Amino acid sequence: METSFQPKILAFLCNWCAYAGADLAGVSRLQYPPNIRVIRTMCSGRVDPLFAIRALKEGFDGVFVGGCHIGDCHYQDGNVYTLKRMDMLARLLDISGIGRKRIRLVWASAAEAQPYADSVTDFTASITASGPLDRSRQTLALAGLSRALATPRLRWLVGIDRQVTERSNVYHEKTDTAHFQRVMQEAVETEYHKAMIQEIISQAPANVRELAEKTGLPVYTVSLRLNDLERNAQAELRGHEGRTPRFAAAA
Amino acid sequence: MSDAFEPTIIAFCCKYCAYAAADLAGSMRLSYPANIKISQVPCTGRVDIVHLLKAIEDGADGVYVAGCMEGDCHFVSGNLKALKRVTCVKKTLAELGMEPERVEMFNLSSAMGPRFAEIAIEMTDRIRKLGPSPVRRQPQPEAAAE
Amino acid sequence: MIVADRKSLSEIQDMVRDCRKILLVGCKGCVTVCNVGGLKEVQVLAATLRIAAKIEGRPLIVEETVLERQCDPEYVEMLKPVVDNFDAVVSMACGVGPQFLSEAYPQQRFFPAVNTTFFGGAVAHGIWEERCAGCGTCIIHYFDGMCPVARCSKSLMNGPCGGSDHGKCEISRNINCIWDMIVRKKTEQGRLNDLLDIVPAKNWQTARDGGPRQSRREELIQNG
Amino acid sequence: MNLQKTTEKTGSVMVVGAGVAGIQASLDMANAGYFVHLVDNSTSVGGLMAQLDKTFPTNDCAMCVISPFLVEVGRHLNINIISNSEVESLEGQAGAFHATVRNDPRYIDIEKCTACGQCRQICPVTAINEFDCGLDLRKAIYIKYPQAVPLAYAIDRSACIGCGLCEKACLAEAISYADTPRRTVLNVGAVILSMGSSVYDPSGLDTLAYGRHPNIVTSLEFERILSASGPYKGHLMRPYDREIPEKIAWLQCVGSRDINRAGHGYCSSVCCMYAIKQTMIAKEHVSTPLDAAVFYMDMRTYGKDFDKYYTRAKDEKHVRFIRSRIHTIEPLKNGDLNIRYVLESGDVQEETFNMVVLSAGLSPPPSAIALAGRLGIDLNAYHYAQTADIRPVNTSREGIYVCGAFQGPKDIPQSVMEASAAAASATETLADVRWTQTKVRELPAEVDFSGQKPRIGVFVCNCGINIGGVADVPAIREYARSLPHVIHVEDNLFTCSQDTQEKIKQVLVEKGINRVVVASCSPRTHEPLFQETLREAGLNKYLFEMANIRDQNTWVHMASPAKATAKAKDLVRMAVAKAAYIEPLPQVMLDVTNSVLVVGGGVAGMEAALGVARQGYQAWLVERGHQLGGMARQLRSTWQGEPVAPYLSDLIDAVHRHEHIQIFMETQVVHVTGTIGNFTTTLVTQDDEGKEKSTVIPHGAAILATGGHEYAPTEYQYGAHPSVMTHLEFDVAATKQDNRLLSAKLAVFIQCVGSRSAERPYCSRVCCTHSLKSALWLKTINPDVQIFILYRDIRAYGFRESLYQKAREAGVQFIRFESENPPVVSLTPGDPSEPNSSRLSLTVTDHILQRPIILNPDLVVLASAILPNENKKLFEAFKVPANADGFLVEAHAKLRPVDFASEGLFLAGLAHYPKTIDESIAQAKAAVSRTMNIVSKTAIMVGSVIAVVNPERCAVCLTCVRTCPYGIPRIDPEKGHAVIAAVECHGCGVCASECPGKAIALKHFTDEQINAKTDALFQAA
Amino acid sequence: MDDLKSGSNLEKVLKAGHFALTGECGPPKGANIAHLKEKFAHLKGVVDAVNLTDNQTAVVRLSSWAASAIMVQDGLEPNFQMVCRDRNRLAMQSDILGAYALGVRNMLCLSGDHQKFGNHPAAKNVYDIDSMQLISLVKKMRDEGRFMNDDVIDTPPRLFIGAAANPFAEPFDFRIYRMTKKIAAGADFIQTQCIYNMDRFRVFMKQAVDMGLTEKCFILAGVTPMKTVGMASYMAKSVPGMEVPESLIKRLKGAEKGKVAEEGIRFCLEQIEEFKTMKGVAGVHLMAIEWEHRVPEIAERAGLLPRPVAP
Repeated sequence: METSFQPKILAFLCNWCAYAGADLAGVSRLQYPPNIRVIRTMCSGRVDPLFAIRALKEGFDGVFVGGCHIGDCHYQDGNVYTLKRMDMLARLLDISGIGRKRIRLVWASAAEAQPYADSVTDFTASITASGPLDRSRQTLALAGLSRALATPRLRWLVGIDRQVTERSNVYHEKTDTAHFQRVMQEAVETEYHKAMIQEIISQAPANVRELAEKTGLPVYTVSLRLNDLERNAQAELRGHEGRTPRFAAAA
Repeated sequence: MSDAFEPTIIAFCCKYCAYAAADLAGSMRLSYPANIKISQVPCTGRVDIVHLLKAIEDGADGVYVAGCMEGDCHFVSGNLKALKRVTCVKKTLAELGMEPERVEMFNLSSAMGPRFAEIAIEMTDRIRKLGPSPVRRQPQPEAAAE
Repeated sequence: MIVADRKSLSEIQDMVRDCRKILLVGCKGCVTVCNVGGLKEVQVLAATLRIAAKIEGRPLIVEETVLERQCDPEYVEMLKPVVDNFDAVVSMACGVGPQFLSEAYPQQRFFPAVNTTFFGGAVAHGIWEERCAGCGTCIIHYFDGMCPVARCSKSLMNGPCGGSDHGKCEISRNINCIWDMIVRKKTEQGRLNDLLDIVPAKNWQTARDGGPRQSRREELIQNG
Repeated sequence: MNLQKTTEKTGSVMVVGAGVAGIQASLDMANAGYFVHLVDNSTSVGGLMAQLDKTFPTNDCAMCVISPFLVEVGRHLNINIISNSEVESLEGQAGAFHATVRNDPRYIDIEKCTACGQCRQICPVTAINEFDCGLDLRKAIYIKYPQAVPLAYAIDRSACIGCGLCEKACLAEAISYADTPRRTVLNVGAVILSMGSSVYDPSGLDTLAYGRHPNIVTSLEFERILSASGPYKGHLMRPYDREIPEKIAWLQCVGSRDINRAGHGYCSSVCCMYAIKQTMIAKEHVSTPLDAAVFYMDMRTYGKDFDKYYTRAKDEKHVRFIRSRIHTIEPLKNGDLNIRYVLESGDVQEETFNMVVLSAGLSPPPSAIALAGRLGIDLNAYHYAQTADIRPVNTSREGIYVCGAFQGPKDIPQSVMEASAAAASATETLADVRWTQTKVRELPAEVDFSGQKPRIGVFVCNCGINIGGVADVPAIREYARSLPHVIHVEDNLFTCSQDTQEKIKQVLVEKGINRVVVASCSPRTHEPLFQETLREAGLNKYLFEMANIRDQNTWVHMASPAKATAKAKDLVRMAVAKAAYIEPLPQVMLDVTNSVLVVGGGVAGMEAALGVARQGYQAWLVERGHQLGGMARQLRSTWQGEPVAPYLSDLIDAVHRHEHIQIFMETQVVHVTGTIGNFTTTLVTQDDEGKEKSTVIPHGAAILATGGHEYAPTEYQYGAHPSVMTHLEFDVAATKQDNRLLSAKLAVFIQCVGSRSAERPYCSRVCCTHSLKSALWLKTINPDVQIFILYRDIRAYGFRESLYQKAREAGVQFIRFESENPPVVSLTPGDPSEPNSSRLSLTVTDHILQRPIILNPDLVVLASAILPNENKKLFEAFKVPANADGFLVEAHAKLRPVDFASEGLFLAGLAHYPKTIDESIAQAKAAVSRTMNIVSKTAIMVGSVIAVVNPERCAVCLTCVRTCPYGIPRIDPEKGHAVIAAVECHGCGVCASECPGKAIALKHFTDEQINAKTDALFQAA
Repeated sequence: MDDLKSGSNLEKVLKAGHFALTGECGPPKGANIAHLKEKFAHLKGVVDAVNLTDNQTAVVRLSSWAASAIMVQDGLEPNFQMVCRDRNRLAMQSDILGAYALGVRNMLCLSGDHQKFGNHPAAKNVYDIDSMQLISLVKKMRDEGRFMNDDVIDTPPRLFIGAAANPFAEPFDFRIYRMTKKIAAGADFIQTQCIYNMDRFRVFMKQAVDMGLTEKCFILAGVTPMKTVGMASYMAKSVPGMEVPESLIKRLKGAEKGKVAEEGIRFCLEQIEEFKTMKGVAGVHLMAIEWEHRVPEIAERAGLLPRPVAP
């Protein structure tokens, strides 16, 4: 057992439900693998997706978030926001190739010790199966993810999702969820691509083909994303090599 | 940085081309040194030898006149007259033992925002190398001319 | 009109080297027209002198003024209130100016800022050419409106001399041989024989050679 | 002509479509006494032209040319811009329409929004940027382009998710989500439709792979790529991988002259010219060499200076012109594109290009077609407005007029001409209600501050964060308090916003401020706005000086805020120093003579005279010949087949009958003096006994329509054989049913006779159409005649292409020859006794067989050039320029096509450039509309930044007379000093600096003012 | 024509119908008369009279009348020259009397080069009267025995009056008229500018003959042998009123090294040969300044020696 891969998993448990559930599991002497390290937050809503990416960067192989069931949240709807955030995070992880399996969101009330233990056991198994996160290969992806998740655009969109789709937007109507999802998906994709490009050109100027190779994106996509960066003065043309222009982060 | 010499340069810009190019450099958010201060005239043909000498007399480290491209002057030939006057002032500066390069004439169209910035940078470097105007170098023992 | 050229800056500076306060006096007559002594040129010279003084760290006050003309006592009179407040006065008028000023204000020192050259006219804007030498006996009608006294380097009366070179004077390509022009015009007008009889020697008494001249209009002179 | 006396006419007009045509029509009418409602369904005015980078044939930057017009239409008191709105219905009849207009919500208050751009930066939602044709994205909250008018953002409701972020960011509190669609009813006397056109979407042509490969772009997309405000900031790169292209291909006639796939049989008139322009501008945009190739059928560069432009591209810029139509574009992996084409020699060529530009033609926008349907006006087969040649701007419904690209595909000068023509026609019936709907700004009397010490008010602007975010505005404000003569300082968030303007007015009055300094953005854009505020507070508008501390300070020194603050203080100190010296300048009012002189009695001259008369003003028509009609007397029919003779006789009759027209036959203009609004012209009439009678005419404006004549060929045996004739001779013969035409077995038309040659390097524009029309007519009356047309390029532009199609269907054969190898016509002498029995023989090299063929035509028609009539003395009398070919030179090819550079003088007809009769009629009406800007007023205001002579200092040395580029100063013999006529002076100030006696001062830029500014700068330094 | 005007050797030779030959000599830039006398020695017996230039090209030299007086003592006949640049009418008349008193019998009246060419450009020039008026002055003194102001002269100077003529200077057509004026003014003989453009000179002479000038005045054709190609191009370009045809320069260039001077002389001899037979040419004025030692050889080879001795 010892020689095989031992995953390191970070868990965020909300104080009122998941953390209490975990304690109950302890009191009830339920057994589950020791790979999990827990951080208590007052509400699962406190968990910023950037914490997860930072964890993966720092050496964890998986991130586990536990919160109250929808409707039980001590702070009314904190967990609803967590749901939206984890969904965005999952989409980003898929796009980046790391895969959403590196994270797990579980609702566990203060009484549900056994379901908590089972989900930890299951998650640990799944991470073990997935093997360690090869950080050397994923540095660009991870850097892209943390840049993308730091953009005001994504953080604002994920936050306003429920307001406009469930309650009412500024026009006192509900924004059609399909429309919102399209905006969300487009935002997630483009911000991630732009993040990766920014990551590369902030180190050294690069041309479109080099960016395409490093990011794995199609050439034309890189060209379009570069245009967005230029429009917002985050990238600028910096000289040519023969007929190939080079782009760098704006001064 | 405090002791590095920061020249003060006045630029007489014509309303239709150079001034418009300066505005364009602004809307393109280009950057050039703050040493350049622009004085607008309807046409560089309005800039008189006396105006240029007055600036030098007041202690300007550098003076330049920026007008339309030759042949495109809004008032037909004002920029050609300006060039003749700048040349005359250069001769006078030489007679005074001052560097004629402190005064210059440039031509650009209203669409040349980047060129305007280039000129500002070029003139600031040139004057910085020449150092402060000899007019200002000596302290004035008595009251300056009324 | 009387044409003049501005003296070089160094020459003017040497004149007023030792002065701390000088007055520049322009003239609105001929020197304004030939752009050497008008109010604008006064301002240019004033600024230049001040710059020079500042460069040398010398205190120098330069005041600027302009008279209607400097060849009439009444206008010259207008400087009376201020003329003595200066170490020197530089007149930018033609040669007549500084002399009239000196005669009016013997105790003040007057310096010419321009070199008076000739009587002439503007053949183009900015180019003036000599037309008259003031010989006192005008004879241009003999030569179809062209004066050999002023415009032939040797004032020949029976030109052209042997050195006339393709319509230009022997001494310079920029000077037209006036005799070449006279001959061509006479030929075109079919009056070549006007040139055949010898023009007798000129009486130079009315010219400067006859000594400094005076023109008197008796009907204007106020006696007493 | 006026309709039921009972219904009261309204003195206002609705213009639908605010492109360059709509704007020109609106300005013309608003300046001639009519209130204009300018409706446009987009968020700002400008239309297609605003998207262009450069314009042919002068390569001027489109935005530099159009932005002054946009600002003028945006600020005009009598033009009400109704943006983001659609006309739903129109009831009533000519003179009294009621239009119902639906105003779609913009969600932003135009008055409050200062377009500072904060909302755009944080809006999380992106959408396709239509302005950049989808090459990049914009946000849900957007402005089409930085110089848009009205200068305000708009929310694209279809993209917006309603998240409310923009409201939080907007410092001007301009967002109003509660906006809802509103309907308003406009009572107008006439309607002008100028909805323009949109660019054909080539995605339907699947073989061209448009839309499937990013490096295949339409011409408008390429225009955006070239534009400095475009997606790549003007750097020429191809969309796919941003590589700088080495080889670009332009494919002409995409969506034009294509009846089987695009369903557009017509030629879009402009694509050849803008393609050539794009090749030249593209070459300028790259430092590395660029090989440009244009694939075309006919190079249709028919307009003024167009052919020279084409030759320059070919010979100087080495652009390749290949006569072949591309069927397929084959995208390659690396983003390049493969093209196969057939050369004239027949062999197939294959070439790879880095980029392909599809010169997409024009087509009427769907919304325009729908609107036309709702208004019930007839459209032609291609959904453009149907118009007659002799009434080019009238639609089928009385009181509704059309101009610009919705009348037919055309270039900018032609659209602007038609716009003015529509303005003239629309207001013809409303002459008696002129100035009834227009507003006049009530201005308080100007307070006289003479004798008062300067009391300066300094207003520093934050401009949101544009200034405040970089420089320390409060410190600048406090510094200003310390400056001499300053009695009031304040700083504002947006000095130019409406409410701040009101606040400033009160402060000016309360504190008795008599000089105002505003430290904010550029005077070029905002000086008129602030000057108007001063005027409304009773201050003369010239008691004002601006310090440009944004565009020329904070925006360019963002990285060094401390220096930006210090420089702002310097600039304010300079402005205040000058402010102490500025004086109020009187606006010079000049009364106007309300009549127009028209020179030239051809169609253009008569239409102009009639137009002026119908507007209610006196027209003097001067014709040096002994009869009216000019060249049109010989013309048989217009290109659409409308007979010219009846139209001409009606026109001559109308001109004779109208009591407001006085005709002077056999009369010449000998002398012209005066300036805009007050000309005096001396006419000399030769009466029959040869005696000369001179009359002196006072008039406010003049239209030169001196016309042109046909070139008498020297080549092709013209004059040596009766059956060799020119176009006009053919027309005359046709009217007389001449036997030479009826019995002809083989007729040959030869194009470009005398045109596009070294002596006359221009295309005479009408001859191709004329030949096609004549050939088709000849076929009708002599069916079995065989017809050849020998051409260099068939330039049947616009809908005239249908004639070319019909001619081919009628069996006319076309042979193309190169200019170096023209056809040869020779005479083989027949039987000497028989008069003119000699036979014609013609040899020409067939462009397909590449071998000479010999024809024996019994009829040869020469498409000979059009030359301007000789009028050297007249043009000198009016001091108007003519170009090297002798045609009159207009003030600006694009935006002032009927004006001369000197104000008050206008031109029309063939004297400007060869044109068809409908274009001449349009240009004549346009000239009328332009004269109305002057003649319809009792007095006009004249500039006040002018040079003024101080008599005491004047040495009468003639320097000013010699140096003024416009020859304005002159010596007044009585007064004995130089005099500069206030109305004529252009205000450049050259004379002020050249004057040796310092006698001339340029108002508002005097020596004291300029030196004060300079001294202030170096005072503290 | 029988009574002699001045009785000078030159006058006699010409009046006797012989083909005259005059030379030219530039006085020294100093008072070294020995060197001057050497020059005279070369010319003795070789020429009928010797021109002595008066501050030629406005370069200060020993005065012409002094050199002439020395020449008279040496037994040679001088041809005293006076320019209008340096003297006013008083100085001119007194120098004429002086020269005559010292035995000078021939005189050449010239306008004189502008002082700008010489070594005193700052000098004030005189030009009180021009060459034409000088000729009339000398004629009046000789024939009327009166000064310019009509005062009577005690023993009036009897001089054989000469003048210069430049047939090659612009305006070309007027040149013949100018010579006519000089003859009318009283010129007894004319020495032309050195001739290289033979065609133009032939035309000029034909005009002179047709106008009967050659009856009233003796015309001597001026020749100057070219020493080097440099001299030829210098004369062509920078000597005003001098016209050197391209053909001559090409001919000089054609000569082998060292033989250029010989070619110059040969051209000069050809000219003289033609002048001998050219109608109206009364003799040759050989200007070989600084080449005086070659004059005898040229005169010899031109067949002009020995010089006729007038009775």
